[in-house]
This record gives sequence, structure tokens and C-alpha cells, in this order.
Amino acid sequence: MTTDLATPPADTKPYTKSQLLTISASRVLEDGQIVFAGIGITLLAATLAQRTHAPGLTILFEGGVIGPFIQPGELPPSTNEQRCTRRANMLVPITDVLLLLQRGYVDIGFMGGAQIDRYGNLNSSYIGDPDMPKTRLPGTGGGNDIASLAEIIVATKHEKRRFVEKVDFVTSPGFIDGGDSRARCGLPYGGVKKVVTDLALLGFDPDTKLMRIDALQPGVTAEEVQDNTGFDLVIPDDVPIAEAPTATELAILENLDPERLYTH
Amino acid sequence: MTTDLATPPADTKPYTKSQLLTISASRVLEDGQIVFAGIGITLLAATLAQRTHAPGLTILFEGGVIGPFIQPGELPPSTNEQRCTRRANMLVPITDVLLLLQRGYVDIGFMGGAQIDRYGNLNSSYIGDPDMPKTRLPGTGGGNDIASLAEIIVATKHEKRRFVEKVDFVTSPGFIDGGDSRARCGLPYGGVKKVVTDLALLGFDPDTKLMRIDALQPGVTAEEVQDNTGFDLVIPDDVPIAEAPTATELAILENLDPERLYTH
Amino acid sequence: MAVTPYETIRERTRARDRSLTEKVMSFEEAAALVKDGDHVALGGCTLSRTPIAAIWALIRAGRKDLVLSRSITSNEGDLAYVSGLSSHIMTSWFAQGIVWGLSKVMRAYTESGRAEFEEWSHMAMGLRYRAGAMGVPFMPARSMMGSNVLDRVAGTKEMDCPFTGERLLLLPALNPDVALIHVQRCDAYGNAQIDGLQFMDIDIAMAANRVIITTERIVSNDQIRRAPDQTKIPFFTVDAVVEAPYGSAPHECYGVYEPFFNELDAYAKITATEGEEGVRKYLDRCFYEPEDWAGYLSHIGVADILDAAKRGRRVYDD
Amino acid sequence: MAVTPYETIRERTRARDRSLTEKVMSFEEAAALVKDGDHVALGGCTLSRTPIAAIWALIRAGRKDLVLSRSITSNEGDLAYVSGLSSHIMTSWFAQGIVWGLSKVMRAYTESGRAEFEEWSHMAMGLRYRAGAMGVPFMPARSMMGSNVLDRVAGTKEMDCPFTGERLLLLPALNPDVALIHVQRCDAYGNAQIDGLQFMDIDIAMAANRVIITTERIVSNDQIRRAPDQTKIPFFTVDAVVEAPYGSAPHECYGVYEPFFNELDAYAKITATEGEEGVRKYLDRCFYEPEDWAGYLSHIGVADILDAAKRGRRVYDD
Repeated sequence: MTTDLATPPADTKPYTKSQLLTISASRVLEDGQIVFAGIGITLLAATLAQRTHAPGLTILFEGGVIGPFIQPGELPPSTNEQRCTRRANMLVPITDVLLLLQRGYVDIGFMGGAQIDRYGNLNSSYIGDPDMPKTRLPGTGGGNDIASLAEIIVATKHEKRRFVEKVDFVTSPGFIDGGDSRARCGLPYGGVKKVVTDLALLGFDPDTKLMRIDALQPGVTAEEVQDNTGFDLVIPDDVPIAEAPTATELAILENLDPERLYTH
Repeated sequence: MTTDLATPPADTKPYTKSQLLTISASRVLEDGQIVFAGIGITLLAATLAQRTHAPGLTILFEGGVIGPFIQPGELPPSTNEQRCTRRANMLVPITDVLLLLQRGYVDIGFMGGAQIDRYGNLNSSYIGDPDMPKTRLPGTGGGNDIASLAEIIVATKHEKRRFVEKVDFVTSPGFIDGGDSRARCGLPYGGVKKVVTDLALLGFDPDTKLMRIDALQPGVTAEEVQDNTGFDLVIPDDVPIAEAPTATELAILENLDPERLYTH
Repeated sequence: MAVTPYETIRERTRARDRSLTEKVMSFEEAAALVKDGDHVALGGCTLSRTPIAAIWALIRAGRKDLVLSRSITSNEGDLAYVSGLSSHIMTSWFAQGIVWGLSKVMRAYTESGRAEFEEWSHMAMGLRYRAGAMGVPFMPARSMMGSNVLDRVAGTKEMDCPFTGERLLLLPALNPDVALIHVQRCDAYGNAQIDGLQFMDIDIAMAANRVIITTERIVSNDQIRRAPDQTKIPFFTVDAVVEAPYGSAPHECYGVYEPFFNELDAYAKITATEGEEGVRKYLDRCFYEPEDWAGYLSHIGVADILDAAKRGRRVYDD
Repeated sequence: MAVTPYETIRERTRARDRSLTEKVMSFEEAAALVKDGDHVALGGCTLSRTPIAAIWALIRAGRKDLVLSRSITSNEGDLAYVSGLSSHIMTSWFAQGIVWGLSKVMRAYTESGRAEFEEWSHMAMGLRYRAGAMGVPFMPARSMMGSNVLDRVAGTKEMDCPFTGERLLLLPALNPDVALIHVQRCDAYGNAQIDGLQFMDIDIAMAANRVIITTERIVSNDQIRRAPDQTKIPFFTVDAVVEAPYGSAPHECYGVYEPFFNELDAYAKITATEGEEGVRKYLDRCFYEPEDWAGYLSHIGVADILDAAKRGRRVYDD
């Protein structure tokens, strides 16, 4: 469906940027975790993890779904309709599934956003001045709650207009102004665990909470990552290269999304 | 089963004290009300009201039951077991059925108690000094919540040891210390609507909130009521006589409790 | 939207007819229970169990200036803005659905200041309804703090917990004037049963001062009493029961029909190409002109109804 | 019982194994999850879905000095006092049941100061568990004020509402160390389904730090997934699943069996005539001496089991 291929190392199959993103995100997940997934790439990542290294991982949807069973080729198009309840263990009211975050049952939430800044704050509400916005975006949904109460993984394409010095509006808090500002705001738990992009895996400096390159995607240089980022990244002296998608991961992914609706 | 009969007027059937209590209590209920019933006499009173003047009355049980259907001869022995769910419209968690009180959906709660005082405060917790009680009673259950949040009807035998100057312990608040003290404690709604006994129907002075005789049961004198009460009642100059149980009421009651488990 | 004083809540509730009486009525009679300017909460979420039939009735009745609230708002929000039903929507997310992207109509109305999209977090909406349902003025929470979402809404308070010293957000209770809720089945008294996803509907119903239920089917009270576990909204909170088959179309109703994707794609195309003018034409054609609800459904067509219903029943196939 | 700091709640929950793993174990293994001194919340109410089998296992294992909490306490409270399982019970009502009157054993223990019956209102117990389930340190409420019930408990606060100025009671959250809950069916992972009366069980399970489920039947995960509406407790809150048929006997389990009235009458007679000494003999005979759970049930006898089960199924006859 697309020829937008990242450069693969010689000993692996070719893969698309979306496949790379999905596979990289899945590797951040750990067995036994409870994960709020969205649709598309994040759901694929969680399901891929279940079928590789994390068989005991549990998926939640914010529509009120606990432990649904994802059928290959039948990915739900939303987190609030009956398709996402397929073979679920339990259905609960929305407020109660979100309260699992507050109670501390949820390990990871998957997030996106139109903008992310150097402290991992996410904006999905307004582009421009909120009082007179250039673009009114759809808003937080459960994003603010997930980001406030659990660790989050942000999976996104790496674009300069998206990685901005300061988001126009903090919809979902990352590390706010860095340092211990997040805890001081009343958010002692959670924070951004990892930003996964098609160019790099990014973490945050433990003290300053400034975004940092943790690993480069295969074939990508640190300079290239910096060039596609609207603020100065922390770049350690030795940046490892992430392992390329394996043939097994790619095969499972193609089985899950045979029509490449989300991994084109 | 018993020969403990009140003196009936000549033109009615004979009736027992329990029947008198039940029928008197049922008459205080109004059509369309939502009523927390207990077991026994209070449930019979609510069901009798449904079958006479209040067909649109709804019964709640504190076990989490909304609108059960009471089958003649099969009165549930408690408010927390499956027999009280018979043909209910809805079952909810305990906390949620009690929250209906707080939300304002409940008109009337039926209450009893080991002691009641001149302000309608009820004690079902301790006889004697709570720190060194003569008798530890079973406690409030939902009684405190019902009395705090809805109007209550107290149905009880009229005994001097029960009608005391001051209860040893306020389990379920009536008008506390009288006047506006109830509202000042944070309880702006509810209060004791009526105390129904085998001797009288008692209300409360609108200003002082002191217990007052509103009507005498047939064949009973105000003096007799006062003699069986451990504090001075307000006795108006003209105290009406309550209507005796009618043949219809007695017949319905006998149908509901044919073995006279509760109306002996 | 200020917290309703307890006195008002109690007095309003006391004044309602909460008796076991039949409340079946027409779309038009139900619409008359809503007054211009009311705060109306919508049940369901995004494309699921949206009370489309009730919204259809309100728009046809010419209701104006409602404050609408909902967990997540789909294209019923566009329709409300363009019809004048509401220019103030309180919700956590507002777009037709993820696959269709941004709402051009929402953008046009909110960016020009013609309408308000008051944004709260999803859980905050839920806890505000829940506080209203419980009869308390607020609910403590640990979300929204530190964000600009909190900065832009009025009426919250932060506090240091008197027990633990922890920083807490107090979310003000919402007690809507009216709740519109679509369910799979309901009896004539208003005992409403919901299968599958419940969203925020129970709290909305308990919090509101009037409840209008639209239902796929009106069933007997005997049927309700045979499955009391499945009753989610008790009759005494309900003021109107309207039978509205396919009452969420083109959205879905769990176990009965999935979304009508052809219709949703067509709607998305209208807004993408013609913007609010397209929505105006859509309203004329599907909302104002049909003689009745069957007329509305005729625009969707029998083939698509059969298809959506076939997909809907599949949740019971596993 | 002070409010658990949020840090403790989060760290404890993070440390739990919340993965989809099988947790079926024996009575003895489950009992080992409870430590002397723990706060243990009991599901059910009065004579209904009482976790008798789990209590039986804890008493046999010699657990001591638990703080027990429950909505309403029946004769399991007597057994706890006399066995030494607990000398501190937090509940709203404590007697075998209305028809049997006061508990002579409860009176003997509490009036002599040998044990505590900490009395909260029914709704207060429920809201305290609910606050714990929601991860907040308190729940605002409008009950208990003005009563001596409030005077005798520690740890509440009254406040003037910052939104409305209304007087409110703040009830401190309860996060039990362990919850014991008996259900109709549960899978090996801990997905527990409850039919009919739910009491406070969902909130207790969500609030607790460990959950032990006893179940009439262990069913397949497939069966659970066919009826996800009926799952009331999610597997990730559950630490042990123990199959215990008639696990609430002589109390009832909705839709499965009604109370065993012969047994309850016999117990009432024991306490009325012999007091705590009678309970001690009863514990020897039914708790300590039987080799296994079947041995316990043998004391009740097959005829009474058949009778209680026949009456239990009647809720589905209408």
C-alpha cells in the first residue's frame, strides 16, 4: 500500500515506518503489565507484546473494557464501540475503568498528541493561542487522566512541527516544567516512560526531565533526530542502535493487520 | 396464636395490637412514595398501603433491592437475602441503594429502636453507659443513614422503658436537642414524621420538636398514653381518636400474613 | 456550571412524580419536557448508544441554547451547533470519530467564538456526574492537576487532604436538568436495561432532574423483573419512555446494531466538502423534512439497516 | 484505622502480580496469604454470601488478631471472637439475624471489653470502602452527623463545603489488607461473577490489597467471556481462587441455596443455652475436627443441603 520504507539492515525483511513504530513500542511493554491501549498502532503494539514476550499483559480500553481478545484481521476501529468488547473478561462503566488508573492498577498508557515538548507534555487541544486558536483539536478524552496517573509511552512519527520547544497547551501532563514540578503539581506517580518514534527511542534525564535520545532506530543518526526536533535533545556520548524489527515480529504483525490498515 | 387483643369498637372485627400497629403505620404512607421497609410489621404496612390507598408506592430494602413484589404468605425474613429480591425491578449494591437517600429519592424510612426520646432520637446501640454498657445492642445498620436523610416513621409498642426522657445513645437522629438543632448538625432534611404505637399516633411540635399526641388509638385515653411514656408528652386540648382498623384492612393483612408470623 | 445547592436538589427531586406509573409517550411529548437553556446530558459515548432519536426530536421541536454535556462527543455535536440546539458543549473529546479526523464544523464554530467546547478530562466528566448522582457537592480526584485543561475550566478547587496532606482536586458535581439515554429495552414505567458498555449512563440518570429514555423496545414489567440484575436505571428516575427502534442510528447500540458506516462516511464527506452548509442540508433532509422516525430511518435505507443489525448481533456469536 | 497514604497504596498495588495467571489454590494456601493482625474485609451481608469457607480456613490455620470489617455481621462474628481470629470487628450491625435476636456471645465479649465492635453506619461503611476502591483518601457524605455513632468513631472530619458552604462529613477511606469474597462462579484467573445481590463486594475487592475468592464453581475463562456483563471483580485484583461448593453454608448464596435454617436454629440454641462455651464446642466439631470442607458440610447433612439448594434455585422460577 505504500513504499515509505525505512532502510532495513541486510539480514532482515523490509519494514514500514508504522511497523517499526509498532514493534518498537511493543518492546517497551513488559509481561504482566496492565496497559491502556488506543486503537491502531498502540493496540497492535500491545497485542504484539502479548504474542511475543508478554503473554500475561492485559489490555484496557477507556470505553470500559477489561481484557478483550484481539482477533487477527479484526482490529476494533474505536475504544468505545462493541467491536472493542470482543471476548472481553469484563465490561464496566467508563468512570470505573478510568478509576483503575487512580487506584494504581494500570502500569502503562499509550498516548499520542499533535505536539510534544522537551518535558514530554502533550497537546491535543489547541494549536496556537487557546483564546484564539489556529486549530481547535478534539481534546483530551482520557489522555489527561492516563498521563496524570500512569506511566505513558508516546508513539508518534518524528516531525519537527510535532516536537516543539513548548506545547501551545498542556492537555496531558508530562514532566510539566521538569525537575520535580510534576510531583509538586499533585501528580506524584506516572510520567513519560518512553517516546517511541520512527527515528529514535527517547527517554528523560532523571533529574532535569529533559528529553534525551536513548537509542537510535537502525540507520538513523543522532544528528538526523536532532534535525527533526524543535528543541535541543540531550544526546549522550554513546547512543546505542535499537535492534531492527525481527522477522518473527513482522510476521505476527502482518497476521494481526493483514490489510495493513494501521501498518502501511 | 395470641389473645392479646385491644378493645375493638363494636362495629369492627377484633384485632391484635400488631395488626393495629401495622394498619396505623400503613395509613401514614402516601401514594407515590418511595419507602425503605424493614421486615415484619413495616413491610406489611408498606404492602398494605400498596393494596389500599397507595398503589404507586415503591418499596426499597437496604440489601440493595428496588421495587420487590411481596407474595402473600411469603414475607421475607430479612432485608439482605434472596427472599427479599422476589420479582424485584432492580438489584443494586448496598451503598447505591443507601445513596438514594442522600440523593433525595426516598420519602420515608421505617424505623424501630430499643429507646426513643422526646425529640424522636432512637437508640439501637447501647443500654446504659456506652463505655460500660448494660447491653450491647446490634447497632445502626442502615438506620442512622435513613434517619439522617429521609423522613421516618417509627412503629413500636408503647412501653415506658422504651419511651425515655433521653436515649442512652443517639444511634439514629430524630430532632436531636429540638428546635433547629437537627439542621445545625448538618441534617437539613428528614426528621421523624410520625411515631405509631398501639396506644397513639404521635407527632412533634413544629417549633420545639417535642413529642406530641396527634391521635389516640380507639379505646385509649391520653392519660393512659402519658402513663406509658417516660417523659411529658405535649397533649393538645382536643386529641382526636384514630379510626379503628377496617374490615378491609384486616382482611388484606390476614391474606398477607396468614400464619400471623408478624401480626399475632 | 455552578454546583447545585443541596436544597435545590432535594426540593426538585421531592417535586417529581416518582411513583410506579406508565410514562410511555411520543417523541413530541418527550421533547416538551426539555426547556430552552436547560443543561442536557447525553448518554452513550462517541458512536455508541448516542440518543440520536431524542436529539432528533429536540431539534425538530426547535429547542435552543441548551448546554449539552457528554463523555465524548461525536457528530451529534455538529448537529447541535448548526441547528442552534446548543452553542455550549461540555465534553472530553469532540470529533466524529478517530477514523474521520477533526470536525470541520466544530472547528468553524469554536475557532470563530460562535460556540463553546468546554473541555474536561474524561474521568473528570465521569466523577462530576457521579458526585451529582450521589447527592454530594464534589468528588475528590487526583487528575487534571498541572495541566492547562484545569486552567481553562471554572469551578474546581484544589485542596490539601485533611487526612493525608496530599494535594487533591475537588471536582464540582453536575446535576443536569435533563438526561437523554438510549437503551436496549425498558418497560412502560421506565425500568431501563442496558447490555454491554454502560459508559456514564447510570450516573447521568441518577444525577439528572429529569430523564428521557428512548428504547429499542418497550417490554413488559414481567420481563424486567425476570432479570433484575440487568436493570441499570430505576423507573423512579425516569420521566419519559419513548420507543425508538434503531434510535441511535447511524451510531451503534450494543448487541443490536453496529454503526452505519455508509451513512457515517457520507456525513463525513458532507462536512469535509460543504462544511456547516452541508450539515444544514443534512438537517433539512433527515431531521426537519421526515414526517416521523421511520422517515428518518428511510434515509438510511433497509439494506444498511439489515447489515448493521447483522453485525450488531455478532457480539453474541462467540 | 487511619487512612492509608497514597504512596503506600500505589507501591503495594505496583508490587502485586496483576498478570493473567492461574491462581487456583487450596484452602490452606489461601489462608497463608493472610497475616496475623491484618485488616480483613468480608464480602456479603448478614446471612448472604458470607465467606464462611474462607473464615473456616483462617480459623483452622490459627490466624489471630485480625481486624475484621463487614457491612453487617452475623454469627461469623461470634466465631471470630471465640476462636481468637479477631477481637475487633468494624461493622454497622452485629447479631445472628433479626429472627434470632441479640448475640449473647457478642454481648459477652464486648460488654466485658474483651473485644471491640466498632460501629459505623451502613452507608458510611460502604462509602469508606468506595473511597478506598477509587484511590481517594475520603468520601464526602451527609449522614452520621449529629449522632453518637459519629462521636464514638475515630478518624472522620467535618467540613464546610468549599462550593456550597454546606456541612459535610468526610469519611476516611478503607483499604483492607485482604478481602474475602464468595461468589457463584469464577475462572482460574480470578474473574469473578456475582448474580443478584452484590452488597459491597465490588468496592471491597477494588479497595483491598489482596483478594481471596471462594467460589461455588470454577468455570472456564471462555464461559466468563461469554457474559462479561456479569463479571463483577476483575482477575487482576485477585490473588487466590478456591473452589468451595456451598462455601457460604449455613448462610445463603443467591440463586444457589437459601440459608440452612435447621443449622442456624441449632447454632442460635447453642449460643442461647451455652454461650461462648457452646461456640467453642461448635468450633471444635465443625471447624477444627473435620478433615476437609466436605467434612464440614457433612455436619450440615445431605438432606439439608438438598433442601437449601432447592429453595435457592427458586429465584429463577418466576
